[in-house]
Amino acid sequence: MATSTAPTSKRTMVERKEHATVTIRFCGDSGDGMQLAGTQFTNSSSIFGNDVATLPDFPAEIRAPAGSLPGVSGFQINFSSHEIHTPGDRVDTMVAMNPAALKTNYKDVVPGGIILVNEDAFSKTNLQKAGLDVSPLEDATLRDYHVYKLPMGKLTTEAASGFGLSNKGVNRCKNFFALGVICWLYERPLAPIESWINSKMGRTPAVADANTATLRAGWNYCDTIELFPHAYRVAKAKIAPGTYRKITGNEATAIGLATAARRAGKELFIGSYPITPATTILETLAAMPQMGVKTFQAEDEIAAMCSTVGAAFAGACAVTSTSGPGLALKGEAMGLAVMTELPMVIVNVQRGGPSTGLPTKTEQSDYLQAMWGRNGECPMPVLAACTPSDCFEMAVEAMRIAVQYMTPVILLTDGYLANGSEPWKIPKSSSLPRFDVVHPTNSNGEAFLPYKRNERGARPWAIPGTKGLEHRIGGLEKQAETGNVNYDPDNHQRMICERADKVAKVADSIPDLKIDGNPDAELLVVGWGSTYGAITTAVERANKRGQKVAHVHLRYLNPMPKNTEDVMKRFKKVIVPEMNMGQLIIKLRSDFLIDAKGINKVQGKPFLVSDIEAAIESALGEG
Amino acid sequence: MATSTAPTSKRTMVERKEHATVTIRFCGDSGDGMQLAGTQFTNSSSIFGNDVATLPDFPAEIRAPAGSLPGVSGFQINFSSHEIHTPGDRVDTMVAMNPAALKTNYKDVVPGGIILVNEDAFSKTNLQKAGLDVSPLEDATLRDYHVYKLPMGKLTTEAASGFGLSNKGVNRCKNFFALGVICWLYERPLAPIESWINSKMGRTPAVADANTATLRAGWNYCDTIELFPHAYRVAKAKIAPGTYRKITGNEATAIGLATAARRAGKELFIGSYPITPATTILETLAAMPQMGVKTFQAEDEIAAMCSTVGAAFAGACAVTSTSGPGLALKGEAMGLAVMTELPMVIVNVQRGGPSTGLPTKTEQSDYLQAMWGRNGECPMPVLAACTPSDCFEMAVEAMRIAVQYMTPVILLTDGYLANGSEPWKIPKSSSLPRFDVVHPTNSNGEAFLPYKRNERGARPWAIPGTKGLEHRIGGLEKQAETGNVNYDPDNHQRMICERADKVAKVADSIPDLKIDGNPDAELLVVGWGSTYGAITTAVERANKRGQKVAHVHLRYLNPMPKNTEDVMKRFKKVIVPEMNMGQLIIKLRSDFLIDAKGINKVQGKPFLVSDIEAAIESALGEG
Amino acid sequence: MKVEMPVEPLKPADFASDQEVRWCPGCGDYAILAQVKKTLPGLGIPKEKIVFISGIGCSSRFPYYMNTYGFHSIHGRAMAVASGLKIARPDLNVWVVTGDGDGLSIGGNHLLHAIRRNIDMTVLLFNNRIYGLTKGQYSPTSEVGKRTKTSPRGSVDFPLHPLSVAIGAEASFVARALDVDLKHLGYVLERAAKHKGTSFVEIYQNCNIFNDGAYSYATDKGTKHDTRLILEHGKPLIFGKDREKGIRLNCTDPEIVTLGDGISEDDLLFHDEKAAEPSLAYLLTRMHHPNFPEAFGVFRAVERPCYEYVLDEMSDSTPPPQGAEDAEIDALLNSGDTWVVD
Amino acid sequence: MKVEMPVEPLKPADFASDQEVRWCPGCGDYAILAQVKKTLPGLGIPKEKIVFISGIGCSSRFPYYMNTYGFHSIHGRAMAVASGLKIARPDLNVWVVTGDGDGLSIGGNHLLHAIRRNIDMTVLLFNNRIYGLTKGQYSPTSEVGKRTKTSPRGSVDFPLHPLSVAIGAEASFVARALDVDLKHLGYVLERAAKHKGTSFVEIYQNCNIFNDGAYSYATDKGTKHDTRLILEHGKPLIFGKDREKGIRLNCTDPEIVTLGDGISEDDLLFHDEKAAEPSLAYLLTRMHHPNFPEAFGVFRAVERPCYEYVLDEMSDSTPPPQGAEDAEIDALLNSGDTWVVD
Ligand SMILES: Cc1ncc(C[n+]2csc(CCOP(=O)(O)OP(=O)(O)O)c2C)c(N)n1
Ligand SMILES: Cc1ncc(C[n+]2csc(CCOP(=O)(O)OP(=O)(O)O)c2C)c(N)n1
Ligand code: SF4
Ligand code: SF4
Ligand SMILES: [Mg+2]
Ligand SMILES: [Mg+2]
Repeated sequence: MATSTAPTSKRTMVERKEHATVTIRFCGDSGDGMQLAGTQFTNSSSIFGNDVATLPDFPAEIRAPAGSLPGVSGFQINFSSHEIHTPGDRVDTMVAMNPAALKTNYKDVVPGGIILVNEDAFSKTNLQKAGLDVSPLEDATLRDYHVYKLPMGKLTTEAASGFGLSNKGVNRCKNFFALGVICWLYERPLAPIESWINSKMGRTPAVADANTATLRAGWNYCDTIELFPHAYRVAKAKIAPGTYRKITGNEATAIGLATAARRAGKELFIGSYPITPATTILETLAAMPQMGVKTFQAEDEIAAMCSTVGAAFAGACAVTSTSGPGLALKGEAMGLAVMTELPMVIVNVQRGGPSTGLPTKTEQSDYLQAMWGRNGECPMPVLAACTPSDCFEMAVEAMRIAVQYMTPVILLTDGYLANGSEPWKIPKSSSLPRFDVVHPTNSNGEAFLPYKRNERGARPWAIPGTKGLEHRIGGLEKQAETGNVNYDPDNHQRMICERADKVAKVADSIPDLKIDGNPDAELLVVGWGSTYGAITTAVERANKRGQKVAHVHLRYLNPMPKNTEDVMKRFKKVIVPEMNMGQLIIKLRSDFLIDAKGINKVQGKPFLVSDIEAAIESALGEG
Repeated sequence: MATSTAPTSKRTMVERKEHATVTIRFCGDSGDGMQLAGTQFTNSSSIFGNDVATLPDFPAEIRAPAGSLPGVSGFQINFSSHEIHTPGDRVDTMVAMNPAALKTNYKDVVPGGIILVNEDAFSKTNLQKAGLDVSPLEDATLRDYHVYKLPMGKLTTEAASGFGLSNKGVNRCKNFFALGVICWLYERPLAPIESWINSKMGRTPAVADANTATLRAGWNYCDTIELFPHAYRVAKAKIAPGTYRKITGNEATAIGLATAARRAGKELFIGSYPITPATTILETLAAMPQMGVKTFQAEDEIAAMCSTVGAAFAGACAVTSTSGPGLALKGEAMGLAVMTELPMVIVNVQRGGPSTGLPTKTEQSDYLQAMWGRNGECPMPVLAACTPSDCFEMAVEAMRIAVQYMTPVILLTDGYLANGSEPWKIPKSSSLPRFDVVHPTNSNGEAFLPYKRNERGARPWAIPGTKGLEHRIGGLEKQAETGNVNYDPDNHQRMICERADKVAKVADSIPDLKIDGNPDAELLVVGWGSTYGAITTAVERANKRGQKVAHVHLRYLNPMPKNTEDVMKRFKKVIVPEMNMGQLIIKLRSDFLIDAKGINKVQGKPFLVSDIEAAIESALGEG
Repeated sequence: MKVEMPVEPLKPADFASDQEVRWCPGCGDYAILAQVKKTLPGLGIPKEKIVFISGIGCSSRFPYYMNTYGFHSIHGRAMAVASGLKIARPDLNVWVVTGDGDGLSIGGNHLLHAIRRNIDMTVLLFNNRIYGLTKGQYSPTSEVGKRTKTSPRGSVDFPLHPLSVAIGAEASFVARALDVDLKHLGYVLERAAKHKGTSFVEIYQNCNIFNDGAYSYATDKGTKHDTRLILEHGKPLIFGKDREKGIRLNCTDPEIVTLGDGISEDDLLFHDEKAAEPSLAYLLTRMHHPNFPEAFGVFRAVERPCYEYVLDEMSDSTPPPQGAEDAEIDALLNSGDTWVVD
Repeated sequence: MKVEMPVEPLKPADFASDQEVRWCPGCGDYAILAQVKKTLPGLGIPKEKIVFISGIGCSSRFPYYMNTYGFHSIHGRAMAVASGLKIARPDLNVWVVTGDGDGLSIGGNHLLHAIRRNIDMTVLLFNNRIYGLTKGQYSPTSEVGKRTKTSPRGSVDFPLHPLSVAIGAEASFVARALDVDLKHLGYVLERAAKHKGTSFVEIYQNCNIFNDGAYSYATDKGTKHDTRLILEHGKPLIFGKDREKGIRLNCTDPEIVTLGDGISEDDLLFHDEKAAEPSLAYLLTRMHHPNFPEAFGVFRAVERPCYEYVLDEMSDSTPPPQGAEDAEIDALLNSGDTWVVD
């Protein structure tokens, strides 16, 4: 097994240009290990001390035919010496492992940027698979770029042979060659990558050693042959001191839920059915039995939701996770959760719709469904995380609200947050909220009233096993206080209002909306969810340019913070970028009668910073 | 078997007071046959020539314990010598068959009104079952009313014995005694009732004869014993000439769907799962195999929805019917219908929610669900019928839009429309729209493009069995025109817009919004669905009183008629009564930025005319 | 399953809630309710540890009438709600009450999966072969040709047999009882309650309003001896007024024979509820009226691990002592690759 | 079922659509696709009359690759979509392609009900004992103890056996085949296609990415003779490299015996796919590796009315001649009690 001393550059004379921010994209066939290369580059950059943001983009097929256009898989990383919020609009340096990848990706590279290709993959067959008659390496296609053709196949074979791997096994190391090259180019330390290789592949030392050797070969190759006129350097960012880890949105959600349950002194139950891009929440929690987590892979989303309701009745911190089509299936049972006023969290990781839609792509098109996708008057708190690590915080918040207000709570994230990652400053457990879960233990000799509310509007969470508090709940309308079935007209009206009031009262426990950017601006940009990074960056840039723009980002969608109306009405113009056709804006216009304008993009991918900048420009330009 | 000559009054001298409009309510135990008595009274009144409107109200239990409060069943009829739109706010004459019915209903009678009770039912046990210590016939409870105590039990026994029925059978005739009394009191002809008895019970002549005899006994009893100081007369209404029948909303929906399918030259397929209050649509259609109707009682609502999608693909006029919780279950598959752009109608008969809620009560709380209860951007036309007979017209419209625009269409009705009835002037088939369903039969040698749109935005409806047009559809995003699976960002945006545009274009084919009442008023009342009757009556009365009020009623909720914005902005004040917490109003405020005010009632029962009048009063009073 | 003993024995009346029972007079549900109340005290489980869960239907009103914990959920989902509850709290004693529509039509999938997971609960399926609550449509157990409101010309749907379905889903306990045969019903309920795993019990229940007399062959004095066969473990399959008839195996099919004339009890099929493989139990579920007597009693009762107990052992379900949670949380938060910025 | 004959016989290639096949290289789905294309021409059905319907999963991509009508519906609902289609158009030839997750997890209920209704369609369940499309979670047919992404400590879920479930749901046709045994797969597909009613076929399919080698016992040269038993109607159950072993009935359970030494073929269980009662077929579904050889071929093939044909006869499905619709509609509108106002 290789030791983890990184090579030191022999070409000490190499000139390193300073860059503040760089965006890199690895792309290749889904079999080429691009996700892995990207992830490792991200780790290395984080540990080096940059701020980073990532955007994985993989095909819906498990393994589309090798070399085909639908089989292209990409991973983009933005890393910087200052704080950044997005994976970058345009790519500075791209690695393309085959013609299909090159074809579908090269246009995103900035003119004058670097394109590194694996020239061994530009065979006739592969060109055909990508629908190319002529190799783009041979015509004018790439004239605006600095193109470097590397025989990565051959070089990898040379580096990785001799460890006893099959040809296929050797060939699989290719991504580490590319990674080695990029690490050299941007002065990334190899040590974290090598230690990762050893910890993950250590069981089969031949594999670990071959990959390590290939990684170094990539580095050494650049260091030796003077391929690049100069290399680059992205200095460490000024980052708050603390312990950090890289975290994806789904990891953060899972960890947040497990943490919240323990802060409530309870077990976590998750009843869930696999669905892209939510599955990894279930998978992450399945690996945490030591935290008292019980995972139940249900037979479908309805069973997942119903089991969650059952577990909440039983007294667990109960959760279900899904994506759009699954949320649609859960609607009826979510109504039962509202009627029985049991605490639970429903995580919905939004993806491209409608119907099966674009399962692996991101979108924000379940806001309306989350708010209103149920029969009858069926209000629920709805939260939305805005960055991968914010998923942690909002997951904790969702559970807090659920148990404090005895209500199901929806947490919206999306495919971009779910798979995207960022460095996360790990909080201390003691800094996290503790929830006061008090299960009543007796009724002091009086008849127990399961629907008698406290000052928050919450009913008591009396759980089976408690002597003397035996009671029955269900989906029929209940009599106020007693919870008995009741068909009386006035009682129905009363209960409808009580349920709505309770949800409205959640506003008492949430922070006010914070105005970023210029609070005295004319223009306000209102966002929610994963557009946070793009909006923040665009607003920062606009203000730097001297435009006056403010930004608020709603993390609590229902109820909204108490100062929302004030904030909205303070600005002459309001624009609302959403990755949908205009959903939250319906509520904003209706609630506040403001003539907010929607900026809408439904393309299965996040806003570019430039999209938002253009929208700001045009909003400021108008009247 | 009795012949159907009605008795002629011996008391030719009885004074008959003229009334323009009268409201009667039959109430009793669910075993007492009140629904039947009410229906027969309605028939008789319709045939007599009055305008009528009805409100049945029955318990959720199949047979709650005899004599109990939850077992009370009621049927209210408003009949009039002029046009009416509601079953009446207050009751003029009530029949109460037992203490429980009296207790739960008497307060709805106008002071000075008539209460007829079956005194034989006021036994100690029955009083107890109704939670009464003292008989309300003996204390001051009913002092504001004219109370008539009739020994209906005894009198029925006398009338119905001798035909060979069991005691139980004899006792079951009681409702016809009460009906006979009321018919005498309001000068209703007995002939239609007797002919109904003979046609329905003719197979067992003993039963038919006993009921006929009891009906007449009721009539004769009044005619003989001078029970009432005077009788009443409600003159015929001036009604447009034509052939009429009484129709409930669900009957009208069913007939409308069957008719629409035939006007399209097609079979009707309905895939449905029983649920109150929608079940009778399925039941009515199940009795129409001669119309080429195929009914499929699916295993659940999801299967019902999916089978409807399958039948639409196959080329049938396809329908599914349900109520709130069922609609929630259908959401995911409705998305598939949107994505595959197949024509079908989804009828949702709204009931009290959330969750199981109040299954037998009415509500308008599924507007938001119908609009937005699906994942992704998933637009569908939504229509709403406003009276029982309007269900016919809107069912035809729903099917027309579905096949002309190749889209699923939601038709909203509610429990009140579903079970309520009114006289319906039967249209001539030739006056009904014909739909031009053209299935393409070949692609003229070119590659068939299943998603190539026509000027309406509709794609071709090519059905299996057509040679040369073999194609595949599904829930993944489709490439424009070809319909192949496609993950391209721009294509997704394009298709999202095309689906939205198509639904928007439906507005080209629907009538403008019509302003009722005073078009120059300051105040506009905007309604939708079954509030039509109450709003119309209230607005008429207000204008008669000299208040200036206009009324528009939205039957097309999505898209709305093209002049909607114009209309909404013409009035200084807008109020929106809804049997929910304010749903349509969200869309109105958001679309038109008007400060409309909601008038909301969520009590499981329709608005009273006086509720709307009060709202008008207070809206006009303000500022 | 840790179960505490109650202080003093409970009586059936202790299990009655204060809610008025609202089924139609004469409904078979009354008898079943009474029998369940009689069975519970014998189990020695405190009533606060008992939970009744149902879906929607007439039968699903059941929990309201029991003074235990109860959940009247939504149509078809009782098994799923119960599964979540039992997984979260393996210490509870869980009963599911469902109907032929609730359990087999809309709820069929959850039934399949709860049964295969063998979650330890007792499932009572009230089979009245009709949708009662929605006023009389045919159900998945209604016979072909049945005329109902949705099948005015006779139903075209071939029925499911609940016990065959349960066995097809790998059930560890399967039984059948009849609403009016109180004693035998009591026996079956007790056996079901004591079985560890999903106990699936089909109860023939008369809906006297919409499907009266569905089981008159099995309840009428004149015919019941020839139409019912009471299963007893280890005993031959005998029935008839004078126990003069039996069931013999003909290859893999049952065959009715008359005892005597060279046929003795030993020639008959012997019941073995503990058979490792369910083939025998399955075969017994295929005996239908009028061709065969229908079997009542316990068809199958075998041991197999229960999902929730195994899962419970796998997970560390006791929260750490006060104070130690934080360490546990910090360990979780700091798992994976971390780095320090100072 | 009225089926027109095409003008000239179709070839397998005629059934290939223009879409690139996108399963992982080496996936068992390829072999099944090829075999289906080979089977179809022999049925003599014009391709425009054929419809392939699927849910969601790797296997459910199937319809895209067939140049017939096709519908890639939503997860678990293929049977329901197919039911509606076939009821509306009994003249079509309908195939459903589903997976162990699609068909038995989320779609279990629709499977049950389509099978009991005996809707005339051919259902191919690709059983790879894993969720492929979502990248490797255990499925309802995964074995206990299986380690997957959602069961890192081993699955606790007891599996369903698809054929037992189908028989529990009153299936009229039940068969099993293996992706790589092309000839036998072809035979089974043809039998299934020709059966009138719901033909349920479980196909063992290798997912070489997430569950490679799940069926290696049945595909490996060395073991396959001892682990596979090919069913033939009317023939005794024999297997083994030299056809030296057989299955005998021991009461209601199967038992492996070696031929010779006093045991002859006549002592063995004889297969009868037409047995009126499904007990034998059920018993055969209980033979599992490693205790028994697993049976392949047609377990059960009996005739029973199909829902859609009976319904079609009941309803007047031919629209009235042009012009006569109006009279029909007027009759409907004027049905019930009417009165005239003049
Ligand atoms: C989602 C949903 N669909 C349909 C219904 C209507 N519904 C209530 S109970 C029932 C069937 C009841 O039949 P069964 O389960 O046999 O119970 P029974 O009344 O016969 O005891 C139906 C269809 C509902 N409440 N919810
Ligand atoms: C409503 C819904 N839930 C979940 C999913 C995610 N999903 C897609 S396919 C699948 C399981 C696939 O397994 P299987 O049916 O065995 O097919 P295979 O991929 O193994 O062929 C799941 C869970 C979905 N698409 N829709
Ligand atoms: S309808 Fe039938 S099942 Fe329901 S309560 Fe009445 S008798 Fe019982
Ligand atoms: S993941 Fe498995 S089942 Fe899916 S295509 Fe790949 S090999 Fe086949
Ligand atoms: Mg039933
Ligand atoms: Mg699978």
